[in-house]
Amino acid sequence: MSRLILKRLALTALMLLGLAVVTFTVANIAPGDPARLAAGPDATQEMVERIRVERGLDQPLPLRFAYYVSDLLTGDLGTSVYTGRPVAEDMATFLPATLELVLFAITLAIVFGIPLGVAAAVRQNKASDHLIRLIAVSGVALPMFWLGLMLQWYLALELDLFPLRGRLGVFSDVPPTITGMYTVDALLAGRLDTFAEALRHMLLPALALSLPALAAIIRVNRAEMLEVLGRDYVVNARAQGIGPGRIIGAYALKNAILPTLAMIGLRFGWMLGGTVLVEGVFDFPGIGLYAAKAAVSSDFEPIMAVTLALGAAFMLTNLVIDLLYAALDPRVRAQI
Amino acid sequence: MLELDDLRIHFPLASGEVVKAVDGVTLKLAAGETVGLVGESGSGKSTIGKAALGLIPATSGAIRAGGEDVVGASAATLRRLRSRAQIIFQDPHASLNPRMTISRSVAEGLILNTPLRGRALRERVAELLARVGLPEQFLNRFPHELSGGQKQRACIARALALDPEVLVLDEPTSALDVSVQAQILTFLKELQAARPSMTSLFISHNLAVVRFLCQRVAVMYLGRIVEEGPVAEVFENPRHPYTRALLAAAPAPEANPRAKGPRVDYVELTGDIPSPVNTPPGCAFHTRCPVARKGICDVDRPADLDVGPRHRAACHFARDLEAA
Amino acid sequence: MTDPLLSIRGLELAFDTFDGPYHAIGGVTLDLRPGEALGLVGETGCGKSVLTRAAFGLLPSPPARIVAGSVKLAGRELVGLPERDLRSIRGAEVAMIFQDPMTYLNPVFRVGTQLVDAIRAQSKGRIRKAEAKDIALAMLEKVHLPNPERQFRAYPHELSGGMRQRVLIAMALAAKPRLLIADEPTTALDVTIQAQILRLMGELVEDMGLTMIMISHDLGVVAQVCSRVAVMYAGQIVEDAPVERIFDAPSHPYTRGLLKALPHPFKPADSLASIPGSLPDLLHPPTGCRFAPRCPHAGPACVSGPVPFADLAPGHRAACRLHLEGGVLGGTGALAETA
Amino acid sequence: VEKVDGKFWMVIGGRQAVSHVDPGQSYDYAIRMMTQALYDGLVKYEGDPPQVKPWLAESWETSEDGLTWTFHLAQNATFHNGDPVTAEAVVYSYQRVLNMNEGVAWMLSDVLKPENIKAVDAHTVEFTLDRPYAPFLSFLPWWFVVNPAQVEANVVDGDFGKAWLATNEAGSGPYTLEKFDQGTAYWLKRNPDYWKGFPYEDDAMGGIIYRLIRESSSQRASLLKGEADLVTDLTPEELDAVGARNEIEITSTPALTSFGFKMNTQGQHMSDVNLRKAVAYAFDYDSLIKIYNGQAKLQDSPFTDAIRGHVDVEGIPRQDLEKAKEYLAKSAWPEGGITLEFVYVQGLEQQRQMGLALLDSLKALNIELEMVPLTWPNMVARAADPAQSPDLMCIFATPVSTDPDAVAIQYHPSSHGKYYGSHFLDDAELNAMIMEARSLSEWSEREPIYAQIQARIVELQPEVFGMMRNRSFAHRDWVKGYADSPIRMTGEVDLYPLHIQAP
Amino acid sequence: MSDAALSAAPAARRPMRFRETRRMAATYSRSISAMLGLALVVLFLATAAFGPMVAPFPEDAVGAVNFEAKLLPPSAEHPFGTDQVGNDIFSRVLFGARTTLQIGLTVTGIAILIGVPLGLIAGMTGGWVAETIMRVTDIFLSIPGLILAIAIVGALGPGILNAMVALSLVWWPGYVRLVQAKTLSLRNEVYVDAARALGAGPFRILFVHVLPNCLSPIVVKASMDMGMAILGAASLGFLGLGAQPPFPEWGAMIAQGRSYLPDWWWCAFFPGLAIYLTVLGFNLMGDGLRDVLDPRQR
Ligand SMILES: Nc1ncnc2c1ncn2[C@@H]1O[C@H](COP(=O)(O)OP(=O)(O)OP(=O)(O)O)[C@@H](O)[C@H]1O
Ligand SMILES: Nc1ncnc2c1ncn2[C@@H]1O[C@H](COP(=O)(O)OP(=O)(O)OP(=O)(O)O)[C@@H](O)[C@H]1O
Ligand SMILES: [Mg+2]
Ligand SMILES: [Mg+2]
Ligand code: NI
Repeated sequence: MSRLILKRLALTALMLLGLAVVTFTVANIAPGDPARLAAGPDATQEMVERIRVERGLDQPLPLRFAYYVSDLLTGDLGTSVYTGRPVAEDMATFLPATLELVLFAITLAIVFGIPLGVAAAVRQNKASDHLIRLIAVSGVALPMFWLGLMLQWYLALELDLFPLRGRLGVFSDVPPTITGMYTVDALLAGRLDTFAEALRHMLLPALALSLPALAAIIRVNRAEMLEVLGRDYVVNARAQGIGPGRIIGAYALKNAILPTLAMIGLRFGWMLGGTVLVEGVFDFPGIGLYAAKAAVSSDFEPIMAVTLALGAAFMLTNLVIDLLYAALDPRVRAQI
Repeated sequence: MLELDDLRIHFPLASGEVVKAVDGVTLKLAAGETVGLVGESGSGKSTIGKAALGLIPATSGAIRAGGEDVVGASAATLRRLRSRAQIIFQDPHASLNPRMTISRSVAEGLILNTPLRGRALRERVAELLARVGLPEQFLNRFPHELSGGQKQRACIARALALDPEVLVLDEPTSALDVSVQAQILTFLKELQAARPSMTSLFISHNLAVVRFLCQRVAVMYLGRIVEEGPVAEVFENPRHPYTRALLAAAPAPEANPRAKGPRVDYVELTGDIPSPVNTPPGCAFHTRCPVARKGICDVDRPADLDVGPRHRAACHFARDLEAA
Repeated sequence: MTDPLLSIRGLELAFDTFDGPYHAIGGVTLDLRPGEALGLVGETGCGKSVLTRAAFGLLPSPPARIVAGSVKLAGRELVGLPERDLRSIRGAEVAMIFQDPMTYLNPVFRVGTQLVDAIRAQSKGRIRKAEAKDIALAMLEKVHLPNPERQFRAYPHELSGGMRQRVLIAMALAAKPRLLIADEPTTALDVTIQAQILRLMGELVEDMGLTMIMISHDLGVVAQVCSRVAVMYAGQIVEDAPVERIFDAPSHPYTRGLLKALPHPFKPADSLASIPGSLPDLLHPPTGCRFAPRCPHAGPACVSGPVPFADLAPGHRAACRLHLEGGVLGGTGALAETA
Repeated sequence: VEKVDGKFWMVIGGRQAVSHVDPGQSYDYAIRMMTQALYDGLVKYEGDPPQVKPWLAESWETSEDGLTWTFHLAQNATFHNGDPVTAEAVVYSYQRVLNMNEGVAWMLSDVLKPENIKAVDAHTVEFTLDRPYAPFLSFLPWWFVVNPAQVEANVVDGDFGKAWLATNEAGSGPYTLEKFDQGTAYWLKRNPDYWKGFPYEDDAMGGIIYRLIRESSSQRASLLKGEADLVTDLTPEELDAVGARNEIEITSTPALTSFGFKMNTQGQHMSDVNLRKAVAYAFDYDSLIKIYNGQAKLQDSPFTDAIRGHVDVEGIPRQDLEKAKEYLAKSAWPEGGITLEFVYVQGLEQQRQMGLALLDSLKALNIELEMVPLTWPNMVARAADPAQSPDLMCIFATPVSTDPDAVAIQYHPSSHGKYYGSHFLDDAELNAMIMEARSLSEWSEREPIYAQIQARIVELQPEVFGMMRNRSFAHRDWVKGYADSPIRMTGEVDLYPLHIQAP
Repeated sequence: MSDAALSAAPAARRPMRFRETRRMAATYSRSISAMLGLALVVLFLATAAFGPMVAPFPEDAVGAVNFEAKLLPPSAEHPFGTDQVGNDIFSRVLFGARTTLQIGLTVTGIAILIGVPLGLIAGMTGGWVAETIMRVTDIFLSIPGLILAIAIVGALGPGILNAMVALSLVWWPGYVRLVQAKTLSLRNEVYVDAARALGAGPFRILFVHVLPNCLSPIVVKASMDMGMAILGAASLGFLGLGAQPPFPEWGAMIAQGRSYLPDWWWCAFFPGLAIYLTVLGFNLMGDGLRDVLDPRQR
């Protein structure tokens, strides 16, 4: 088991290297002059040249890639032109916020998606099934940034039910940083009011973010449930006189949850990407907003770092999903 | 016409283990002969059938089919082989491309191996299909519009299109109902009569069908042939305990099952077939064998013993069992 | 005579499909007395599985729809019974085992869990977990599963096909049901394993006094376990007789055709007779005898209307006009001539 | 607004993150706003028109030859940690910036050597310039004094204390840094013991939070909900909408910033002065005013109104299609039929609208416009090279001083390569006038030259002269003391006089 | 040969192929949601085709300004109101359909052109070639597509062409996965073995036996992807990285309209609605097609 994890981690590292090649290539097809960008608008030509040499931009590309990777390994992700700070510091500030938001959003999606999927499958072709499926299709089709805007303006501004933006109210004290996730830190510090406030701030962005995932989970779970409910072992369970509660809740669900799990892993990654859109709408200071701002400022080092970080997060998620798979499915476990 | 000489086919698994699907099989089919290959599921029957046509590479040993060396054959040799040896598979539904009409599927071999085209091709296909009892109206149908028996006929037509000298039939009737099976078996029997030079390897696990159609039979267990001989000989006077168990287990349509065959007192087997990944040492059958003896069967791999005219059995006690 | 345990009267069932109602079962009447082991044979698609499942409400509805008829279990009407009541009958009074032991066990639950669940469900929760486990282990012993303690904790994929079928049998019989329905329990198994399972079932029928319906399309299999055989064709029962009479005095042309089509492992034959033609289209079932289009003896009377059963001997009936109109064919008659 | 410990904390909602608070490193409006509040300079700009006011320096004098500048420091000025602000500290601060050669260093680096800054005594500093440089004083408000003791204590590897100063302060200003919460909020605590005192009596003012609100719609919503007390950068429409409310006041004052479509006078098309004139006469100038809902005024000179020596230049183009066509007829493309590249800052909505207006106007000349939005850094990069610089480029340029030289120099070849020099204008006559005017120290001598310079620039038409956009802010009515000055950068607010009057 | 009775086929149902198509069409049309999807897609295609002809203010879509009429609420003259430079939003939305269609077709088209051949190669060959293709695919699949697209557009510079290139570059791996998996399973089909036994070479197997049987899932995925690509392009547009003015692109229109919420809600509302309905249409249609073409899949 642990050998498998090690093998997978090694594979992940290899994939990350590949990803670094991709991002590095992308960043270096940029037409702009990175030294010029870093020097700032008022810089003189000497300043630009100095920065070029300082950053090794005068070196040939393969060498620069080697430098880039060795810097990565020492945790040096470069400097952001846009914030003027080391990217590693920026990431440390923004990544926990995004992780917190995305974890919350995926939790919402799972908590609502699975029961809705099951309900739709059990009541196939009844009114409630159609309603749930409508939600599901809409969830995929709604542009999440637009939905976010509409939610923001209606629920936050018109009805004043939720905070508009940000992670906490202006005057709420940020809980002492342990994980960087406000809700967790607030709980660790025993501050329930801060916890509730942080949660309230996350609700709308998480809602906008989770809708596509919710939709996907409903769809997959419904389809899987339908399929599993028609399987022979369910027929057998029914023939044994086992009640529908246990058949649906345990016998069928445990089988149906496996493909759903894969979908959740995939969606988690997409959600990380979606933060680029949603964090901007809700002015939520996370990595997505950071990436979006960096992108419109042609600020490449942050984008590369974000891409790598999200790639790593995504791969780790999939590793976790695979382990969960093994935990739930003895056939998979047997192959490990 | 078809010769297998100490054939071994091993499949390496992702886990590093090796499935010994075929593990030292020697079998010779004379021209015009129909030989049955029986054995339990997973014993390696299909693997042999596919290897005979070069569809699976052999690990070691030799295969000669229609006068061509199949193992390590060049592309050109293999191409020549295609028109000399053909195969019919178990599941007729799966062996027809769902997007091709029946006539298109049957024409495939002709297009690939003969210069026939256009009208001539169409006429030849129609003729072939008529020969297996599929009239004109089926020509442009798709597989799912045909019944299982009709599909299997189409498959036979496809295999016969090239007038093969060797025909491998891999359980051609086991997916079919008895009444349809009877149609196909009858047809095959007539085919034997109509083409006396054609050699067939008939794979099946249905002993009754083998008895009906074959002149000789080989019994496989875990990748090896345990007994081989003329059909009547093997059925009436089996010399390997596995063959005996197989015969004892064969259900016969009789009101009193006890009265079904000449030898009813064979011991039924207990336990399951071992996995082909770790085949037992010595005689692969010793884990289930009623007559196995410690120190012999679990150590020595039995050699083929001649127990009658063209009748051999791979059991240490094959000669002793005669009496039973 | 004892009262029948299961009594099916004129059961008709249709599937609503895109092309219209598909009349899968067309008026089946069947009685089963306690202690009988009935073999239900017929070709693929003739409705064997559907018939048994329909009787106990195991078919999805829609598309399945019972058009007419009644099913009584020990005098109690099952057609139209709500799912709740049917559930209490299933498992406890009627148990089932199925064709493919690979797919009838839930792959992600331990064998023991599934056994205990089934036993508790069959007892309607009266049995506690620990008790259920004891019963389960006893049952596993009874079906000759080697090392029951270990298999109890195993997952289905760790068991071989034969072992799984034994588990399923144990599961079905744990509650000592009055009726066991075995739907091709050995089709997916190898011959040597099949023989083991069949012997086990024969043993159980004798020891436990089971009443059983065993579905198969192999007359040879049925012959080994059953005392009575019903032959189905296109959704109808065409002949129903004690097992010896089916082989010795087959009376319906279809039964005869079936027997003639079977090769025998120990009685080599030079030729087999096959039944020409194919199954009727049950979207538009023929009026009258459904076998008539393929029957060598069919006359205009055969297609004119429903064919009633003719009693040929005690417990032997066949639905064919030949036997009604003065028994022209009697023993082996016309069919022998064509063979 | 919120009361913390009985004191008011004012929330300013701004769009730009504060990347650091070091007065010696790079600057933008957010950084400048913070450093202005945390630190003091020798002098400070205030008022409209902006004037250089004594600050740490109570008085100063210049030598006859204009080379030596002597400043006398206030006696009572202290750093936040209690150290007195001495001449040594001033010398240290200036030398630090010049040696680092970053941020504001460019303003003085070619006239002032680090070693030519001397502390005459504890409260007197002397600067000796390499050559007479009239605008010298006008740059000093952007040079702030740091506490050498604190900075030196935090120097790591000879980094001039940059790392530490990025998120800590060592100043003497009216505010101290309470909390630096990167990417979210920056807390400034009022220093009640500020050596210079405050322009208001009220002691209830606790501090100011600069809160990052990245979208104008969120800024507006925050203002309406009372989450923010003062916001920057609203769109003209938003200003109108919020201004209509009683509890919100908007301020709108002319800025020093000029705006124009810079034309690449060394480019393929725009090297033709007739084409430049044609474009200038074709443009619908009124649209600029409409885009800003009236909160703007057309430029009548390359120099904006607040620049010293500004004159209205006669004949500065206004829309006149007749004339435009006349000029076009004289150009190399009398029939039009060309496509011009128009580059603007991606995401700046008003610039996009201006582009659309120009596109619409040029249809009359049968000239097409290709609108290319670029990120600001990319725009700067393209502007650096005459071969790459686009035909037209949208440029807001805010001079750092009101001295006319700060604007005039933009039209001198020494500005080539800078974003405001993207016209690559190189006119011998103009160049000579600019160089002469900056070397003179008597205003009376400089003034007429600058009038000529303005006329000459208009004649050369290196850009379509645009408008002066008002600096607009919206705040709740309880925010008092807001005083604007055209010299400030786009979203910059002088925090010193701001306070809250109990609502 | 033996029995003439063998030929007694089930009563021939006449035109078999046609019947199959009819059954599919009927199955499809029985689903309300699939028909709704079809209707939306048809409406969208019609808008793309004829929208520019019926737009009341066609010049507004190509960069006219009319500050007198700015930010007017929806009315009979301007059904969707006007925007900040006085352009008729209805006209711009109509024109936007064409842009959107162009993006959807290009992105899906390029993705298929790259992804399908690679998937076929990976599925058919095995060995290091397949391994390389699949690993590269995995790398691309390991990053959220939007982020990679943003990075690429960021590098190439914003613009509709670059946005399409970027989206195509992140879209193809999905097809490689799909086609490779499908090819692998088809390659092991019995009928492929049968064809090999008849002497069919790898190319014949590929083009005659494998590719045609891959088509259904590709068609289904492509129809879903049309919607998803449109959504992706709108997202880039929203971030300011997509189509540039005066090009009417829905995502960019939302981004511009965003500053005018809520008082001038129509600026952002209608383009968003257009995106929603279009993507919804393609998704519903894809679902419907899947039910018809690929009933075993989800
Ligand atoms: N491509 C393969 N890779 C790995 N193992 C294989 C492969 N093909 C066959 N095997 C294994 O080889 C053994 C023999 O398989 P084969 O299909 O020849 O059996 P068989 O006798 O035809 O069985 P059946 O009666 O079920 O058709 C089995 O254990 C099977 O799992
Ligand atoms: N859910 C369903 N919808 C429509 N038709 C069905 C359905 N289930 C079964 N049928 C049809 O009912 C007929 C009888 O099926 P059934 O499963 O009873 O056959 P069987 O006799 O058990 O065959 P086998 O020997 O293959 O198991 C078949 O023609 C089948 O196609
Ligand atoms: Mg096989
Ligand atoms: Mg069945
Ligand atoms: Ni089919």
